Amino acid sequence: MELLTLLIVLLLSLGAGLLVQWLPMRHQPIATYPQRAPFLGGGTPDSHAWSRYHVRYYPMTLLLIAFEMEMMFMYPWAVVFVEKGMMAVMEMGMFLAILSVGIVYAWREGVFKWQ
Amino acid sequence: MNHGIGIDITFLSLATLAVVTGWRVFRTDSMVRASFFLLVSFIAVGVIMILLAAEYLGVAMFFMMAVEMTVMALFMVMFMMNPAGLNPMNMVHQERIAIGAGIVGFLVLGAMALLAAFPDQPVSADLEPVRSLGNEMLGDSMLIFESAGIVLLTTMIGVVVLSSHRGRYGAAAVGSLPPGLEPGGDPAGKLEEDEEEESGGHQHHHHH
Amino acid sequence: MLLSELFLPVLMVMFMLTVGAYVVAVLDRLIAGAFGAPQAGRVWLAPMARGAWLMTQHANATEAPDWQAWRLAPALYLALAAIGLAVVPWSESLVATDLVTSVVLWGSVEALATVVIFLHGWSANALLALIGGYRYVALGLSYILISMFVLIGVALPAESLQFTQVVASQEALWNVIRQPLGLPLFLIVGLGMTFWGPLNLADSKDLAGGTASEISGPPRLVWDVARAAMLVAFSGVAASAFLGGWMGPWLPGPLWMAIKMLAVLLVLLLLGRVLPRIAPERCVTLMWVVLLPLSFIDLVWAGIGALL
Amino acid sequence: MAVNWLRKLASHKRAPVFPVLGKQGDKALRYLALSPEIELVDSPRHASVLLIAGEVPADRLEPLRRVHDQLPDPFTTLWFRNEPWPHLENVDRIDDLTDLPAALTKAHRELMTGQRDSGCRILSDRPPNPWKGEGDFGQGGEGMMGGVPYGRPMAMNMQEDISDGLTLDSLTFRLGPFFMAFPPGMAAEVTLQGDLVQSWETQLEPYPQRLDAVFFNARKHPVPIAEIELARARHHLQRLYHALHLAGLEALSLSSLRLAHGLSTSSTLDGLRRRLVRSGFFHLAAVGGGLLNTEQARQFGGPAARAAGLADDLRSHDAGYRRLGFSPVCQNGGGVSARWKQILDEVEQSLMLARQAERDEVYTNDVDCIETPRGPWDEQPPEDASAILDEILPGLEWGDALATIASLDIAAVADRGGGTQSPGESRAVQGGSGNVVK
Amino acid sequence: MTLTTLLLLAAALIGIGIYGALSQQSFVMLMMGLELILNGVMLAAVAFWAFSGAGAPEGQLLTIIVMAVMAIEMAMGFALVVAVFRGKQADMTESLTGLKH
Repeated sequence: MELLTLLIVLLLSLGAGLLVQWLPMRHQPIATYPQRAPFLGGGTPDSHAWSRYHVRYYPMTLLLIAFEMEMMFMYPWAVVFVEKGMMAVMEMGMFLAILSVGIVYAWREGVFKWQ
Repeated sequence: MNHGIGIDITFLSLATLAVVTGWRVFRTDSMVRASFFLLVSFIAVGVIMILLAAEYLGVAMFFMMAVEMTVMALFMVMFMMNPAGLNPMNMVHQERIAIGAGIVGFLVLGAMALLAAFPDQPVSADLEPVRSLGNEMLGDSMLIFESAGIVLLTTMIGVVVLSSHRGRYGAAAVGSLPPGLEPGGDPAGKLEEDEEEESGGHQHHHHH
Repeated sequence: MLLSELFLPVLMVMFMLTVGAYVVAVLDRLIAGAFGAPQAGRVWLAPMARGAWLMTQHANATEAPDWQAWRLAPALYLALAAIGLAVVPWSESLVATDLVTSVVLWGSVEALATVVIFLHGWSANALLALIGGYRYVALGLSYILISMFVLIGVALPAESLQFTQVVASQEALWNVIRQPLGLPLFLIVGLGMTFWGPLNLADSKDLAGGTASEISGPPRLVWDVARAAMLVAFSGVAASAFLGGWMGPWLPGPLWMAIKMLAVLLVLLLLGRVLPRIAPERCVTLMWVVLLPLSFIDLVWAGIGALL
Repeated sequence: MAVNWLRKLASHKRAPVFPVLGKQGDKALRYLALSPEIELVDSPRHASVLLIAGEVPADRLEPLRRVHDQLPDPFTTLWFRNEPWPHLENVDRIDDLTDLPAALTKAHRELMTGQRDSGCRILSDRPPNPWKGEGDFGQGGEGMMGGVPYGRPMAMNMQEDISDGLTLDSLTFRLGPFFMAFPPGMAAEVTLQGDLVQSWETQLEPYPQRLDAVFFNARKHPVPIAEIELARARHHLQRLYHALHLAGLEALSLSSLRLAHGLSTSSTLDGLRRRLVRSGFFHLAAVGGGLLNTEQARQFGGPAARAAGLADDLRSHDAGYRRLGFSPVCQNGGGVSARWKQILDEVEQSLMLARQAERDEVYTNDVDCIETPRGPWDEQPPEDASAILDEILPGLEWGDALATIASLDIAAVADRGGGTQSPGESRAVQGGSGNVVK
Repeated sequence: MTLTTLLLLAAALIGIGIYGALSQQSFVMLMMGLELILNGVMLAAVAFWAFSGAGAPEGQLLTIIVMAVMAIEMAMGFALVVAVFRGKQADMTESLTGLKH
């Protein structure tokens, strides 16, 4: 039942967002080419902006995917934590320690700096 | 599982959504669209999982795949030739074999799905998926949980070693030249500099 | 049954979306005025006038945008804000969707917000928007972990991932006191999620408006309303996770919830006015090397607290 | 009926103005920043009124046409101390600064209520390169990366990356004279790989700035030190306004601008400085890059050199200053944060000197070499230093590069006499005591 | 929404994934194919957990482990692509002929 409410909320807000954008634009002519040129303070670009963009933080993103898995394991742990008591603390402590070793190593290798 | 008609309709629509977006992933020109089509396909599968009373897995699928598809989009744009599909592109080889293998795979698994008889033990309605998963993880299969942690650590270290150019001792490749052909001779590195240029999969034509 | 089960929650969420966005706009003008920005005209009319002007303005187009994605991104961001609002519990019974794993759903709303903001910057095919989109992804991927550690810390005493249970677990003591590090870290996540103030790497001034530098008219109106709505959704989640949700003496539940959300909104808008924009490299290092260990400490603190 | 109700409501909005700065246009910009009924926006797409402030020289008319056409409909233009283009009808020219905000609001209101119809596009509606119906698929592209799909070539110029061995596409573009993060009038050809600056080549130097009249009088005859020091402090505070506005500290930038307008010997800086340090500007904002080595610092001169540790200041040779016990203050960083610390120290020092000089009526002594806020002026005024940018900016991230430019006072000093006060702007703007506003 | 329809959907996803993995030339698209295959596998695992596994906890754990495999495969894949691209400016599978005799 909740899923149905979520779905309707999603569709309604998405529809409202698209309608608000589409309704006024129905009878507006498309902009002229000089108006559509990208704004660079009056300057002109050499090429399309779409290019093989050199993302400078790419090692950080790879590190994040590996670390993200930790989240997957921690949510169920949080639910049964009080039942399991001290054993859960020990287990998750070990899990966190292992993964924070990875983060310290990555920090020392300068992963979080712009490559 | 309450097998109302509403559930079946949502399931069918989500199934078609998943398959169509999965197919569009390989048919679209723009790389960013491809990765976000795959994200939509994952979200559709996630919602199906929620319908199957595995709430936690479904919602976990959302955030896990959102992060992964963002990273996938970044890397696809970094390495693919024509990232935004302005020129229609089909970087495809051995098309026939691939289609054949795909169909064969589907037929075999489909046949197995139709013909094989699987035990019919539906999950009990009052099961709390998250709690049972938590108990399982901290209880019987704690070993799997900890070894997964170790594997994740090795992945993190492997990723950092492979991808980052500068270690803590500065740029790895700075000043390192392969040894000369004869002792003390000029390094061989210089010779293969231009030869290496054309071996890269596609011709660079520096036009201005 | 169908009416009250389905129609009322949806109506409540939509109402909260619009009223919340308006309240954020008015509050922001008031705080700007208090901080010395020159003010003219009536503050309560300014958001309406701005909306009317944006509706009459023509929508801009760039040379070769990814049309569908460019128009879809603001609407998707609005939809994410709506889902975030649907998860916020207003009282034991009055909650739009009470999923068993609503905390995880809020986590996925944060992750999908990064996807949508990158898509908005990418699909305009203009340089300043592209740089804004990519700079934001560096921040967007860094604050997700902090937010999840903090939310798990909140879920520990509640023994469940449901916001209603989380609020119920704060019967004796609110989490803002029981887990002191939680709320400050979560406010930073809030700033990051709506790229507000110091963490405004997506639409900043040195990129002439970043991802919003190429949009005008109705798309820009939807983008600003969605951003304000996401701020409201975030303050709702922060109020229910840390400030005891609908609990409070004398006043009815939803009124308490509204007061706490206003308090969180005020803090966020003040932070937005006081702090400078952080350089992206410094921001990534700060989040991974300083804030993540702090969220570890907060988690261990919450764990021990839950066991006592 | 509904349409004009919406437009009537829209006309109540604060006029969204995109300022395009010509010569001496930044005075108008600073004046509008403090006027309540105007909203200065940072992109022409967010504006309905294009303000051309100050005279735009001929080599910048083409970019001006481009920006003029980039405003979405309905839009209009307003010319401040500048001759409007002949073919634009019902466009008014304003000369007096004080009624500029009213004119802008009137323009926006008329635009919204339909009394004034929207401006027309000047440039012809042609794509940068014709592409319709050409190429392999009719969208102008050939093969994978060739051709001009949809009018522009694909980015395919892979230059060697300077910091990371991965060579990917770099984007080359010209950042125009009307980019609001630049000093007025500066244009540069920039090549970016990712958001790291690969190469920077300044094409149009910023307009030469006309300093306060007191500096030109000081070249002719001894001038009261109080007045010259106040003018120096005002110049620094106005630059601080621009940098803080760029860094996102809106409240602090406006308070530094108000301090600059109502500057008198009794005003103090420590309130503003405490708030700036407490906001974490020197740790969090983009204050890392932009290091000047000693040779570049000597070539730059003025506060930037003193921030890099060269303690040379022409005021220390002046008898008047020596009587006040003046000694140059300097940092040793050379980076962006060191320069801003230096600027704040110099403003405090100038205010202290002004107080002392006003009390004991001290005048400057020698006339031929004076220290302007831009740099030393002995035989000829400090000239433009945008060549240094081409050396220090490559390798910086986009935010750091713009913060470096905002921290350096690049424009040359115009040596024509600044004495001729253009009419109508001599008195102070807001209640400040009666000293002269440039 | 019976077990067979779910398995048919999973089979379709795996089929498309196989097609994608085999047909695409560039590394990154090849990994997209692998991701889609793992997507189908996860769906099948949850379907079995829900219909014929009586909600056994191991079923959910298997799905999370498959997700972990997907994450690790993707991270290592992109790290390899970065290392290869840094060396040889190549992102086509054909151009890597280093191991061929």
